Amino acid sequence: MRKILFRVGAVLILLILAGIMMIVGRGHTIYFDNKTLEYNGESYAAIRRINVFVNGEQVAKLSKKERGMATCMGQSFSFDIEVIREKDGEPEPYHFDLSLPYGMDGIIVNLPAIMEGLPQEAWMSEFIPAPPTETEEDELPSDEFEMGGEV
Amino acid sequence: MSEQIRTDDSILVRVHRALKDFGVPRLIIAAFLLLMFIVAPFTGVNFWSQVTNVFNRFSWNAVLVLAMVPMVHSGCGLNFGLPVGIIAGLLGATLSIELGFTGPVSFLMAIVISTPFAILFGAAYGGLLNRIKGGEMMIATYVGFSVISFFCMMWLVLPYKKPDMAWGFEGTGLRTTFPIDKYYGGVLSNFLKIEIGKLVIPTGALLFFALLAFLMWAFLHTKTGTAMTAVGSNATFARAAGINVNRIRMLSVVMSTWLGAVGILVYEQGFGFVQLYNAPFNMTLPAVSAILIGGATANKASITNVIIGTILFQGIVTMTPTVMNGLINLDISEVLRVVVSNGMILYALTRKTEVSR
Amino acid sequence: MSNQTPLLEMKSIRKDFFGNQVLEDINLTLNEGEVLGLVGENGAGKSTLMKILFGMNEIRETGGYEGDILLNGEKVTFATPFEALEHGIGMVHQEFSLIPGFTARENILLNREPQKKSVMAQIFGERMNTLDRKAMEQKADQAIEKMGVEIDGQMVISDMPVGHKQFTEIARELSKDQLKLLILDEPTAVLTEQEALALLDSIRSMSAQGIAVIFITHRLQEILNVCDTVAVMRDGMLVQHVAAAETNISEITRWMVGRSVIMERKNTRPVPETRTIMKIDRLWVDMPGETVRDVSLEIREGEILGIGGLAGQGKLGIPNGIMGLYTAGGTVTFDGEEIPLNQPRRCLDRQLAFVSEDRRGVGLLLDESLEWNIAFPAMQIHNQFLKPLLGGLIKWRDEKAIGEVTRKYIDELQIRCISSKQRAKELSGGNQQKVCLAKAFALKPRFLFVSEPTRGIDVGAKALVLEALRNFNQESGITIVMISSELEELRQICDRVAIVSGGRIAGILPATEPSEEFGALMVSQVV
Amino acid sequence: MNKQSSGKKALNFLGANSVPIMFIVIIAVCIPIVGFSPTFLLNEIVTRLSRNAFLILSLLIPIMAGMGLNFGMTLGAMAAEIALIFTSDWQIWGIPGIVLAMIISIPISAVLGLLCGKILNAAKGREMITSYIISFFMNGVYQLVVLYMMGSIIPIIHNNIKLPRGYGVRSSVDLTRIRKSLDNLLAINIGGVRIPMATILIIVAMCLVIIWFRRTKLGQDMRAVGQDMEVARAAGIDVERTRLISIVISTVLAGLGMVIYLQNMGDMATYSSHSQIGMFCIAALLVGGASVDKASIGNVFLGVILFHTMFILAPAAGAKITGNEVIGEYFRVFVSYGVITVALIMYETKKRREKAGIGQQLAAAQREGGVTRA
Repeated sequence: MRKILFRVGAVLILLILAGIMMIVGRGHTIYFDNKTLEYNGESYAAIRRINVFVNGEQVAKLSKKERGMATCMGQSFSFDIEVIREKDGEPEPYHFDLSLPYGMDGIIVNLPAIMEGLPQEAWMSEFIPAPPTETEEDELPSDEFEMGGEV
Repeated sequence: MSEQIRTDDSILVRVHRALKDFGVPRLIIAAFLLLMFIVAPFTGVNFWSQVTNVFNRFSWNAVLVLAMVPMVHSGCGLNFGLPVGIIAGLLGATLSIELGFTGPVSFLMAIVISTPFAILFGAAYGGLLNRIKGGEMMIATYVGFSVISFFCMMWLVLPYKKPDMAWGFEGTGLRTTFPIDKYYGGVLSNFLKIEIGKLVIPTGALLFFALLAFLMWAFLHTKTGTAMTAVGSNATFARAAGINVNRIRMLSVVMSTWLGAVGILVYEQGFGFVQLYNAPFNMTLPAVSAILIGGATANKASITNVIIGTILFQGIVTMTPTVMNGLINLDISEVLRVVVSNGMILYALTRKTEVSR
Repeated sequence: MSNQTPLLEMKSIRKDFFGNQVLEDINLTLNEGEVLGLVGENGAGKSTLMKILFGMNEIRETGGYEGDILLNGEKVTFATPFEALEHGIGMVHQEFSLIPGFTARENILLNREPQKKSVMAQIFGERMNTLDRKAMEQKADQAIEKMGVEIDGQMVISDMPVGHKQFTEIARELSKDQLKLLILDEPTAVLTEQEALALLDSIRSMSAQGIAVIFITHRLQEILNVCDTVAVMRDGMLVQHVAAAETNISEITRWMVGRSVIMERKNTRPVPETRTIMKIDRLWVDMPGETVRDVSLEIREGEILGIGGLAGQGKLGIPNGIMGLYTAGGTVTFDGEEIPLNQPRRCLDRQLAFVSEDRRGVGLLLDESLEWNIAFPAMQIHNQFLKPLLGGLIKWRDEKAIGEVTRKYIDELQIRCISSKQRAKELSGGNQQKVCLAKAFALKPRFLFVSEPTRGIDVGAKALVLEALRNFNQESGITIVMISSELEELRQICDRVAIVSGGRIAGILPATEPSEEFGALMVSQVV
Repeated sequence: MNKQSSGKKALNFLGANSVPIMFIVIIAVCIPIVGFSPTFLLNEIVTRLSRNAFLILSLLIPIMAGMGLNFGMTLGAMAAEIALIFTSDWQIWGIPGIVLAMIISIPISAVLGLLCGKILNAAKGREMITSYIISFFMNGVYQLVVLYMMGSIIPIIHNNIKLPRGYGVRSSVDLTRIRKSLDNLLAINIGGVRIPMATILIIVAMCLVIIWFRRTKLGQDMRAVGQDMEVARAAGIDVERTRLISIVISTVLAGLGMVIYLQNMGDMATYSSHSQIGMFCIAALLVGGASVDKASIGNVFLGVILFHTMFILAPAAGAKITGNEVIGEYFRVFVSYGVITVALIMYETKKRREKAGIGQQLAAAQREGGVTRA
């Protein structure tokens, strides 16, 4: 009886561990857009220059119509940006904390929109990679006993 | 007492025993192949061209399978060391080409040249197997691998010059694959070839196999052949009857090796190419499983086993891709081949061998 | 001795293997601390009796036994040896069951090791407990102590002298706290004199500690030295059970071999006084379990010489050695010429033939037809049953001739089979034996070794086989050497009988001598 | 006969140690020819040590249980690969990805191990050849699953893993997201040599576990079964079960080891990564001086170092000597096979010699006048 308990426990621990791993290990790619966005009739113009920092490191210098990128593990993501509206103007710092949807691999964040504090669905959209266009791989595996092989 | 049971067997019992002797997996495979042939026409695959394929594949591989027989008979187990013979054959092939023979002569010369190598290698290999009775199969496997990988180096180093075989630029080192239509490609298959519509029968190759098979059959009916079977059936008995067990085993290994050498040559003439380097790796297991499918056990094998086995195995290998494609355009033949061949070997290995050796 | 309920009572035990009775109505009682000596020829039923007591599987597989076994008054039946162990019965078998790479201690406590609890055990089960080496040491050494013979607990079995292995086994039984009764099956067989003496002492000390011992041996002196009572078995019956003090060796031997009904000897011809055809000189043979140490023997032309002796004494080693099946040394001269040893072929060329005791292993090609079995040696040795083709270049098997000769012998020896093509393994033991004989006869030998020709075959076949041998000898004047464990059988058909004991010839007597004489020789120098 | 066998004995003794010695010689010859910088060489060795050691450790337990070299470890490797396909499809990155992959691999390898063990119990005495064939057989099944079921029956989300045809997995799966994330964890740098502490620690831990395991009841039973099944059975040990467990453990460990191996590679050849791994691990172990029936942790490390040093040097040396890179490639493969062959032969001859009897003693006894007791 006691043993069964222990065994179940052990299995549970493994499962829980697995669960945790799936959450903390979930990788996302975040794309920062500095692009003009139309949202219920209003237009949020792209900005002359935006510098994006993820935990202290600069990951992108974005002029108008540019896209930067960062990766993160887990569902919470925070980043800072410096906004420079006109040539050598004062940079305005912003800080954002986002919680990322588990299901999305690639997430596009529209910076002008998020700066205006619009609702999430406005500035967040999923990044759909272009369908791969490479040709069918012809090499069929087999029981062939090829030698060499790196170890 | 047992003979009582024996004598008043009902037909049913006999049938049942027959089935048991035949073996379940073999039955399944045979049934599967049959199914293939039945289904084939409906999948738009031409029946006769399929039959032709089977014939061809049979004619290429049968001799390699035949190479299993002597060692099985002498109780050396399944010849996982087939590559030793194959290498001898490849040496024969390459040398006869290098020496400038062409056409049928080159095939003949290939056999002639490979013979001394086969005897040499076979003797060494047999001598080894005699020192490790009981552990033959595993060691044979790795002896085979070692020989192959050693010759991988040799193919590079040996001073072959013939441009048909050697790499153009450096001059030394043979190509991994090269065509031999200038030499002995199809010398057997095209000899007396019969063509009826889509059905093509490589008579020459079949005859050649028949010849070797007959010689093997005849050998097994001679004094020495009898001794060989006895050694395989019960080595102690043979020893008590004054047989030099080691010599007989040695002989059987040499024979197997030589047949392996000839076998690869026959394969090449059908296939039309010589494959060097790692190619021999993939020749062994199909041959082993073929003879097992044919109904041989680890220490009993007959010519019939060879023929049935080769037909069944090659049948599966050739039919499945086309038929499968025709049906669900999904080609799992590769996988199927791997599973069937190795599964068959596993089955043989896990079965209790009733003979006490 | 004491009148409290005896430790062990065996009441009218009966056992038959497929019809032939091997134990008949055995009654035996054993008290706490009593040492019982159990003696009897091979096949007298000693070991069967012990197997029943110890709950060995083969007893159940062969249809169990009749009668009751009572331990401390209550009836017990053991399904497995393990149950017997639980009830405090331990047994030391003749063949060791020890792990070669383990130390004596590890072996003594094999699968009964004291353990330390470990966490992993909670998840993966008891077997993840670690061994408590210290406790093992103590427990094992206690057992060795108890035995009273010094052996090194740390020594690895494979480095041990054979005697110490024996003692390790005994210590293992003693290490079982519940042990009340210990069965020792020929423990002294492998011991040197001193070791044997030490063992006897330890037996005494065991009995002093209240452990009853059943002591099986052929060394009668030991019995007299150590046992309280002696039980003598013969032909599955308990013929005597007396206090050791009240008897002596010669009496015991008589009980052992003496037949209630003395069979009349059919062989009444005088011992032939012909020339010596084979001279064996200082032969040694390395045959596991049947070691021949130093045998010298002269065999006369045309006689039937019997070689008898207890199992394991080396009688089987003699033919196997001479015929080259086991490594042998010494000199053997046949018909004036020396035969090189370890080369079966050379013997066969000299027209010696051998019917092995190991029918299935050596005697037959189980998977081949009778034709093959009978014709094969003749074909290989004398090129019989062969058709020369291409001017003798090819020696072709002559199926027809083979078939003929096979059918001839099938008739002569009345081999029961459906056809000459039937597979050997499908025949019954008796018929297989006949096939072996036919094989030998087909060689047209001048000299024939026959080893245990009647082992494990039914009565009818027995008579037939012996008859065939005698005829073969008389009609074609072949010299026959017949090795058998059954003394009476030897006395029936042989002219002289040599008794092997301890790997040496203990003596040669005309078959007419009374059984007691042979019995005395059998136990004379057993090892 | 006597002389011959004693001669064999001497030969065997040499043979037993010859393998490591031979390698040391090869290496000693190659190093000056190739002229790699010691730092480079050390780096390579450390990398490969951390990459392979765990895999090779998984071989020890079946050897302990007398089941010889477990060619079936390939099954564990396959399990690990399947696990990694999932984790990379679910986009689980870094250490978590590795841990998850390990956890997923465990049940898969356990089941495969169970199967393998059952078959091996049916083929006692032929374990090696059988496990070797099993690895081929399972390779077929693996292909069936990965190449045909994944994406069709088993859901696979991402197209960069699926084949363009819509089902089946590409011939190479990209693991850059977990690449070296274990090795880089607490990695330290000593004189230009990078040491992946985390990995090393795991390996050390594994060694400790094995040492501990040897001292458990189960370990003891395995040794007993390994040396004499019948005696063990007579003593009441469940032989079949014990053997089964040893294979399951080995397979599971192989699975974990394969995850470590692949996270270091950072890229997985879906259909070939596993096919050779067994062979190379076994070769390495044997190079370390292990034999079919006896292997220690020491053998593992010595083996990895010697074998892989040879592996690093061979191609370059080959190129330097013959001006042909490929030669070295073939050479090292030849050596791997050669080593295994030699080891197997030595094992068998040893078994036979042990069977050969006590004739000499008897002969001796004769000379001394025949008075003796064996």
